[in-house]
Amino acid sequence: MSASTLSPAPAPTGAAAASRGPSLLRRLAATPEAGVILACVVAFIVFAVAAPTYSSTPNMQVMGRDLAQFGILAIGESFVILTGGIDLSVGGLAGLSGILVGWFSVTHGIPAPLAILLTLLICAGIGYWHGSMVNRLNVPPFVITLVTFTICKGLALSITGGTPITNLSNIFGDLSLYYVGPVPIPAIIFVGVAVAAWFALERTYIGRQIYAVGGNLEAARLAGIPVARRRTTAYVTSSVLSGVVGMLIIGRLGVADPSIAGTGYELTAIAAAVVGGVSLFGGEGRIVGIAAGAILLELISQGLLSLNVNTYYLTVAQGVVLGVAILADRLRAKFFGTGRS
Amino acid sequence: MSASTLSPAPAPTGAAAASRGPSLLRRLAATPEAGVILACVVAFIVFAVAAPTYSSTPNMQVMGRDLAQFGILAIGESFVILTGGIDLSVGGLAGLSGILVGWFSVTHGIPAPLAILLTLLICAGIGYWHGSMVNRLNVPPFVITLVTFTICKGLALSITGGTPITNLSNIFGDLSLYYVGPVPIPAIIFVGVAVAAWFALERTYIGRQIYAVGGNLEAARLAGIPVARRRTTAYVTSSVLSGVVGMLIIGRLGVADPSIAGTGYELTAIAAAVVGGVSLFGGEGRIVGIAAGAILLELISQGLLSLNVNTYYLTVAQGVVLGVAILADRLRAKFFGTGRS
Amino acid sequence: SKSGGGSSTDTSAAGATASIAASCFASPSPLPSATGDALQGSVTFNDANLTALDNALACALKGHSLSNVNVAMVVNVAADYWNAGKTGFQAGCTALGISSSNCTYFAPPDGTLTEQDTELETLRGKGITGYSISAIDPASAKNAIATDVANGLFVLAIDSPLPGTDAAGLYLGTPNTEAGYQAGLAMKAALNGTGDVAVLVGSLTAANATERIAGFKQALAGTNIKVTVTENDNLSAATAQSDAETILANNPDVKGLYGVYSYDGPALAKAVTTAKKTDVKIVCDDSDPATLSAVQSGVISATVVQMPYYQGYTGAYIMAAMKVLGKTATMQLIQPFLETDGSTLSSGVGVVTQADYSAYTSLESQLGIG
Amino acid sequence: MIVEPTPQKSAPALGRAVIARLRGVHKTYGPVRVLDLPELDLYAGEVVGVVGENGAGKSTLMGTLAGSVRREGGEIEIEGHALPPGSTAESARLGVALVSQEFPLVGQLSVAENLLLGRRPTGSRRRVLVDGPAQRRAAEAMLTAIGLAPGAIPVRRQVRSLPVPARQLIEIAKGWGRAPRLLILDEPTSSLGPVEARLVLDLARRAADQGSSVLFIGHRLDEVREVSDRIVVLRNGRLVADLAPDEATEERLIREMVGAEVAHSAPKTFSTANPVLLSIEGLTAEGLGPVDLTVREGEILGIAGLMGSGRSRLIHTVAGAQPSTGGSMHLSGKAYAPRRPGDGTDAGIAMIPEDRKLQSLVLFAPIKENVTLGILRRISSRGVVGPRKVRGEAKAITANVKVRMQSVDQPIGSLSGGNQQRAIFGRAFSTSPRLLLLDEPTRGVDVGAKAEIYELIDRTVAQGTAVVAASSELEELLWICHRIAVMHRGRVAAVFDRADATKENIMTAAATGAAPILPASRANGSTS
Ligand SMILES: Nc1ncnc2c1ncn2[C@@H]1O[C@H](COP(=O)(O)OP(=O)(O)OP(=O)(O)O)[C@@H](O)[C@H]1O
Ligand SMILES: Nc1ncnc2c1ncn2[C@@H]1O[C@H](COP(=O)(O)OP(=O)(O)OP(=O)(O)O)[C@@H](O)[C@H]1O
Ligand SMILES: [Mg+2]
Ligand SMILES: [Mg+2]
Repeated sequence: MSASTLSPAPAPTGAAAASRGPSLLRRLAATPEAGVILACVVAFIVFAVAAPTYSSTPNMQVMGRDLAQFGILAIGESFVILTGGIDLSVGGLAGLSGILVGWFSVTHGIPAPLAILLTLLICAGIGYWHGSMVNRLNVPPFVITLVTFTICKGLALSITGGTPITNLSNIFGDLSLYYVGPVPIPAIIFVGVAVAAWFALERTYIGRQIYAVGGNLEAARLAGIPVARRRTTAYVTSSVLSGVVGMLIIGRLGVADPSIAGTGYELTAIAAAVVGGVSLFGGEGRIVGIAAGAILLELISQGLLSLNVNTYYLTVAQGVVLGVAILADRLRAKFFGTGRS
Repeated sequence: MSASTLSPAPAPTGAAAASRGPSLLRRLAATPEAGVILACVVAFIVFAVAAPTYSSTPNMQVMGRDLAQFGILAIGESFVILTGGIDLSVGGLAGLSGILVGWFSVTHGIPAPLAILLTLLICAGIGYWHGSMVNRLNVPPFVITLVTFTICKGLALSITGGTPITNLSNIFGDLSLYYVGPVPIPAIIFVGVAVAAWFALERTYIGRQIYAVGGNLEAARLAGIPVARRRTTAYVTSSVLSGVVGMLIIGRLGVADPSIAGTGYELTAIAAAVVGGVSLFGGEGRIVGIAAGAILLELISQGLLSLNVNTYYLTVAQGVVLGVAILADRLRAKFFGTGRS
Repeated sequence: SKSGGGSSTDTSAAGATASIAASCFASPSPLPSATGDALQGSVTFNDANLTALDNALACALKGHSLSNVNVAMVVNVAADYWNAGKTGFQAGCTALGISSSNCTYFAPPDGTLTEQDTELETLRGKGITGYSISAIDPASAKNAIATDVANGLFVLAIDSPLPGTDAAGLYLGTPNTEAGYQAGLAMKAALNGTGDVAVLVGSLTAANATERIAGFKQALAGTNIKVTVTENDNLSAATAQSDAETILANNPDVKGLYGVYSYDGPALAKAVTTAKKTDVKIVCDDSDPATLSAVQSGVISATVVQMPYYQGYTGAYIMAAMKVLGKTATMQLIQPFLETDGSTLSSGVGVVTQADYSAYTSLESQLGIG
Repeated sequence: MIVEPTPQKSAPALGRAVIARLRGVHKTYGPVRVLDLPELDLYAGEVVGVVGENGAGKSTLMGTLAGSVRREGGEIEIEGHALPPGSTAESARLGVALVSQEFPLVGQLSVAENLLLGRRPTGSRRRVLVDGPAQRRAAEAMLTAIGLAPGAIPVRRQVRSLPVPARQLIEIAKGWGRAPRLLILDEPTSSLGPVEARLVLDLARRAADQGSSVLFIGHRLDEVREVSDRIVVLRNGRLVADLAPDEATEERLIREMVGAEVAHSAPKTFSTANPVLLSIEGLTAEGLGPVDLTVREGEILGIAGLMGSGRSRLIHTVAGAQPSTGGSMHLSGKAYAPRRPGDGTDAGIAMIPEDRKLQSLVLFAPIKENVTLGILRRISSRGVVGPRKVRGEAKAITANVKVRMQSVDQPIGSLSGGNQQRAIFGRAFSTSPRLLLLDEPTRGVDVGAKAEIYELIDRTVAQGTAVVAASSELEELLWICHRIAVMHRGRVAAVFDRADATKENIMTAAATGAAPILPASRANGSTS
């Protein structure tokens, strides 16, 4: 016998056709993230035209600082969602980490850098705990992270007794209030985190394995991927990034306020990820989409504020605009793209 | 060539071992819902011993009324989760439906029964809309229901301008305030809804098909199951039950207050379902578990209130107790049952 | 675009101060005081004085262009309570002839710190000249206020003061502690001096909540009344009611309920009815319609009310004057009306009971906020 | 340029009613036309065999008939009624039943519910309410109707707790239970052992004898030839031959399928002096053992047995995918006690599990991601692995096993079943394993590719790799293995050397659990 009998498919026409055929535009329109990015552009233009202050530097700076908060949370959250899990604790943990770092540094006089380190270690520990529970005891991630969320919210309150911690070290304020050129530092941190996450997910074997774990757990396991470790990695990443966000928030506010834990960041983070094309079933979604999802949510909510939409209609308008953006994306996917199934 | 060669595997893990002759107890311990039910029993006993008022009739009545609220929401939510979706709108819609029914009947003078009907129809319409978007445009359920949630919350606020609607018809109050023997009517409604849902899911073709849709969409489609209709049914059920809950709440409260929409019932409802054994991936979970999940959450939060736990520690305690209950269940599943994977 | 900065304000102020006619200055009439052991209402607030101040400010502003005045009123949550404030603010702007686009009202839909913070940053981006704020968290506002004041913006504390910040100099509103104290007095009177009390509140972190509870406890000090339970309902009426029912079911000794947030009153009233414990006395805050009707029917013994209308109305006047006349001149006009602490411009505190229910409602309808 | 082949017609089935009439049916995916059928008629009372290489378009053709694939043009008539494209409901109504290669079953539901998915048990008067007893009765009847003993597959069990062959039989019973006019069997025997495969062949015959038309797709040509009244050959989506049974010799079929001759060689003998690679002593796991076995370097050890005899468990336990409860294993003399499959791969073991969809592939992910799963870590430098690297490796891997595809970027789920299997092989080979564990290795693989895979196995074995292959296909084991272990109820009933490994010996041991009397020196194989 000869291997040549297994003539390769005549299919190669496919590749040729692909390069022959569709315009760049069409191909762009077919990528799953195109819709969200396009929605961002459209939203920005519409709001900029409608509200003159929208595209002003100060307003863009506000958006940059906002993004740093829930954009980073969304990225961390996405790691977990990519493995097929969910992390409801991100908002609560962000709040708690702000309180902890304040408590350590102000109440207990630990030097700020040490307090930051300590807090991030605690966050990592919490992520590790999530991972272990999911791996060893098969606890649904929804439940275990909800437990953490509740405890974090409660701890933030009971540590402070409801009174915000003031006189924070300047480190935090500096981080949040300074600029590089016109760009606020938190926005730069966001970009840094996004690039790092993109690199980790797309360019390292660990990242690719995280996708595999979420895509088909059993297949990943049988292929020899240490699924437990990958899941734990995702939870730890999410928790540590929550911790970072907590510090950015207290820096911006100037006080460590326990109410942050209950703000509901987790929903926004998950929404940003899902809007950006992450599938809640795991294994699908890319950082560029997630970042665009976070940006879209921010553009919308900030845009409506700039337009001075009546408070009572603000929330309605937010919902409607988000709805329109999503439907436009889905229509695009229906007529152009393959998108996600 | 006898077909008997197809004898079932010699030791097909759980099932065969179970039929070999284990005690009833062991078999009970192996069912996925056993843990939650057991946790309910244990929680009740512990709290009843610790707080003498816990098992008093008035306190049980309060729990009954609470259960009616998020227990029914959890049941509706479960229909959607069983199809592999998620409905974040339940809390917002409950809030809005309370406002709407008040607005129709008080502000516009529509007779209360008509207002109720109208509101439930609107809820059904919203559920239908969710179903269509998911079926036709493939919008992620998380996003589309989040949009609805946001809009509902906003509408509740903008319809009322923040001012609760008073002078509601007695119908609502009557529903919530009267008793059959010592049992408050809402609790009876909860039991009724649970039994109806159990019946619908376990004993009707439509119910079984809902499981099939969530378990394997493609298989369901190929078997000729009207997948789109089943999903829509689930969303409509969820929305209508949200509407019912909204009315129970305003009946209990005596005013239609817009803050209800933002209470976060959706998380509690999903948590109850997941704690009760529903898989967020769809196709798995039973009403008895869901009801037990809702009951467990209520027993815990009410128990801690009965113990007059310091407010500042209340949330922490809630998280810890829930965590302990879940871990106990998972340990049971690990050592006894097959449980849910 | 630098003209909005501090220096130009100062120069215009210097010129303006001289031009304020002496006839514009006004002086206050004495504040009514409500103390005593019997439960008695009071619904006169500080209306007369604030009206006099408004007139003085209007008089001084006469002839000045208000076209570069761009002010905002930022409150702490979108709730019924603030509807009157919004009405007052808009009425104030209209009366002064400030266009509605230069007159932004914002209430955070969820009442969170981040919402408020983001809105403030957004307003700065829009080039406002001043804002009044009911800070969700005064401590967290400190840095931002310092920056704003340095940039020439005028910041007016309303609803709750901003001690320790650059906006500490003037506060328009009722000290929360004082309001809580009034509630405590009402409770003391309602319970005849003995019994356990439970407190329901929508937040354990917001300053207005913690200060009110502190004032409430202060009024009860030395009596046989003890606060045995405090429950957080997380800004939800439904949770408040369920919690209240639970408290009543589990604490037979609780004879009084104090509801701090506006929706707490109706929730408590309903809970008491549901539990058939009509002997339990309720004192609450704010003037939700359902609260008022429960006051009228006697289910609620008393509700402590403020006059957010004037926080909006007079607030608009003050912010306009600060921009146009300058700080020194404006403060000269306000000075006579301040409390003894030298910074508080009281918007008054009222206590509505069954007896003065109709007096209060007629005042409301007169202001167009019923 | 492509020379359009002229299909050869077998004698028309004179006087028989036409069940299905296809005219000009075609389908393209992307730029590739995967199906293009000018004309095909299916008659009542005949079994039409359909053969073709992996990706030739067989399943696509079946899909257009069943409505699960939306055809892009052409007409289909079922007994005179026009069939609209892409409607499974309409196809079902007109009497088309597809037993899919993919077993679309709902794992969480019971066997009975799956068998009656989307319909009610006949005779039940309940329209809305589920009639549990009637459903179970109907399900049992459906299973016995295809020749299974009552209770062979418990109808109350959740489908996901059942092994692949049982799922295949359920899927067949489901199709049969619809009393179809056109029964389509897409590789129905590929996961079945000889006993169950026989059931299915009889069933196909029975359906035809009752006046239905049957389409039988298969890669086991002897089966296809035995059961079919005529055989059509697909190549690149076109019908290239339509042969009567006497014309359809195995050589002819293969020539039509691949356009050339295929022959596969028997394995090279290996030296029994090779060092022992894997030794298993008293290994137990749930439902398995105790098992004692040894495999030498360069050896191919087959694992035979009936369904549920523990072949998969053995493979899984060795791979570390199922926890062992006792005994020990040694790899090249070193103790080997895997706790997870990762330990297995680290020790140089690669496994190909039996269920592609559930155990091997991330269906929606591109081919390149799937085939590089096992070597991601190795091909990365300092943890970094660039897309070009992944693409390159993926191209090499897929070329090695000749995956027929458009590009490595397409989702692996869009490959035909056989090509998915090839890709999985590529992945296993890519790790250069010392020990290759195969569970139903050539399920759904066409003859040509099978030969290719055997060749690949031979090649790796020649380099000293040891192979353990569990298969339901006895011929395959007999062909490729040096030794065959037969399992019965979780234990090794007998181990046969190549010389003693006859169908009869193996079947006896598999069915009875007793080793046939052999010369004592060889009774336990050459293990010691
Ligand atoms: N959804 C899809 N998207 C893209 N290509 C597809 C899709 N489904 C099938 N194909 C392609 O169509 C061709 C025919 O596939 P088909 O499944 O019909 O092959 P087959 O003859 O059944 O092969 P096998 O014997 O391996 O099952 C293959 O090249 C396959 O890659
Ligand atoms: N306790 C277990 N833990 C992990 N996997 C298991 C367990 N029991 C069975 N399996 C796996 O489930 C699958 C099906 O089990 P089943 O008993 O039908 O297979 P088997 O005994 O290996 O049969 P066959 O000989 O037909 O392969 C196998 O892949 C087996 O490895
Ligand atoms: Mg096929
Ligand atoms: Mg097997």
